[in-house]
Amino acid sequence: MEIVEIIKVVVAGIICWLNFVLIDTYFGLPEKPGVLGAKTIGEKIRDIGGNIHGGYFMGNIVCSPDASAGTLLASIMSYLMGVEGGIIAALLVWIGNRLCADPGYAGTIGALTITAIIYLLSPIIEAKYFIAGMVLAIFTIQGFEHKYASILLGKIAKKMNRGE
Amino acid sequence: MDIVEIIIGVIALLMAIRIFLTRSRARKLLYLCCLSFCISALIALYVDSPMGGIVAITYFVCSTLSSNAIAYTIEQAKDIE
Amino acid sequence: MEFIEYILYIGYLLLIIGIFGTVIGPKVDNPFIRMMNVEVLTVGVSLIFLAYDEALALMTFISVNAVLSLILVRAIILNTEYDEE
Amino acid sequence: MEVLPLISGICCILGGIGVILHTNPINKIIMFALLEVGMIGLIVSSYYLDIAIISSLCEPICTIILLLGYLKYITTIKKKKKYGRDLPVLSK
Amino acid sequence: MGDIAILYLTSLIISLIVALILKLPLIPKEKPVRFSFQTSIIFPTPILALGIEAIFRNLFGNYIVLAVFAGLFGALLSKYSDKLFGEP
Repeated sequence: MEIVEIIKVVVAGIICWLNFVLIDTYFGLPEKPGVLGAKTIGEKIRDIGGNIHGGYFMGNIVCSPDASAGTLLASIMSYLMGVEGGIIAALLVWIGNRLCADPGYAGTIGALTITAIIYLLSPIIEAKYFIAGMVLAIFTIQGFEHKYASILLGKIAKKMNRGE
Repeated sequence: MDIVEIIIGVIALLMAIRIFLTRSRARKLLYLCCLSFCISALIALYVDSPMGGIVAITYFVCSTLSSNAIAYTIEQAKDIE
Repeated sequence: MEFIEYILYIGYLLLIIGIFGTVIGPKVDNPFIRMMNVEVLTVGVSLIFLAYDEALALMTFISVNAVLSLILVRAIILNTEYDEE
Repeated sequence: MEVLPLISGICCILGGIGVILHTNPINKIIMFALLEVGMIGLIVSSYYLDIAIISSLCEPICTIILLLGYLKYITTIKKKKKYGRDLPVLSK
Repeated sequence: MGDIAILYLTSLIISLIVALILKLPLIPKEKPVRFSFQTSIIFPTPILALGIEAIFRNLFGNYIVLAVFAGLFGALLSKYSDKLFGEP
């Protein structure tokens, strides 16, 4: 019985990882540091042997709520309130983005797409598993091993024509 | 106890120990961001009400604002020294 | 262990750590570092307020704490500038 | 015991020890953020939701005040050293 | 179900009409669109109107007057967001 739940968490994690990495890369996070703090983290990642564009990606996630935050908060609100919660989460993520001096395209579009995906997949995978899946997805980028994660993000950014 | 809460709890415990042991200043911020994701998810799973969702969103946005200020100050302090 | 006793013991532990850290901590002759050690004590006191169900006192204490740190930082900087002359 | 009070208690104790043991002020401020995370978790786990909102709004204000104070303090220290070096030139 | 959809459609159409009266541009003028801070009709205005309508409907109830006000507030917030959050 518990094997089925673990498989659901892993599948939800893969869906969330694809969602926020593709949207963040399309809206140009690896291209340049948006605020001054992201430049420091990118150069620090380069010093330990990683790729600098992957470092800019990680720094921009830390310094402003982007599509990763949109994915987590929209899945939380859609677990608590249904489809309307996703729209409220998109509004509040936009306000948070403007407070951190960011245009806010990535956060709101990420929140809306994950709401649509949860509504379409709701008979198979419930919204509770998407929360654990999102935490698992952010763990593989920010918490596990910084050097190889930045090299992987740099390859994805080069393939999608963002950066270099 | 639920299997979902146990997975998030193990990740949060690992992050709290790695913040304490890492020596670099910039890499502590990356672990702190991951810990903030975990706590925000645990709050929403614990309270189970729309008010809990509002608390989770407010906590996450304010935590991001705080770490933005810390990263800005690391850059400024490097110039002065 | 009950849930209330758990919060109360964590508060007492933070108070003990904070008192010894403020008096005989490492590099405590720098006034900025000594002021930052006091912040541990305020969290311990607010956890004890939480354990005794004093909701209004907890809210007031957290709000006043931000203003208090502003006054202490201003005092340290003025003291350093007066030492120049 | 539930998961949230356990994690919050561990964060409180680790943050409290870390604030005392580190000596660089920016490291101390990062550890102070960890301590605040534990306090907010313990407040939420006893269902005081309004105080949790007030507390999480007051946390970045306190952090920004400490950071601005640190920048002003380190600038004052540097200026005093330069002034001390210039003083014999003026007396000559 | 159909009742709720009418409320959301009302707030969406009202917000678009008010944004046209306030002379917001259709798409931002600066050329890389993903880096520009200028608000326009397409991007933030419908999302703000729908979000405010969702908050009003959960707090107060299903009234058609509140939907009109939600559209009005959404367009005004989109127009004056530079003065509210500060110019970057």
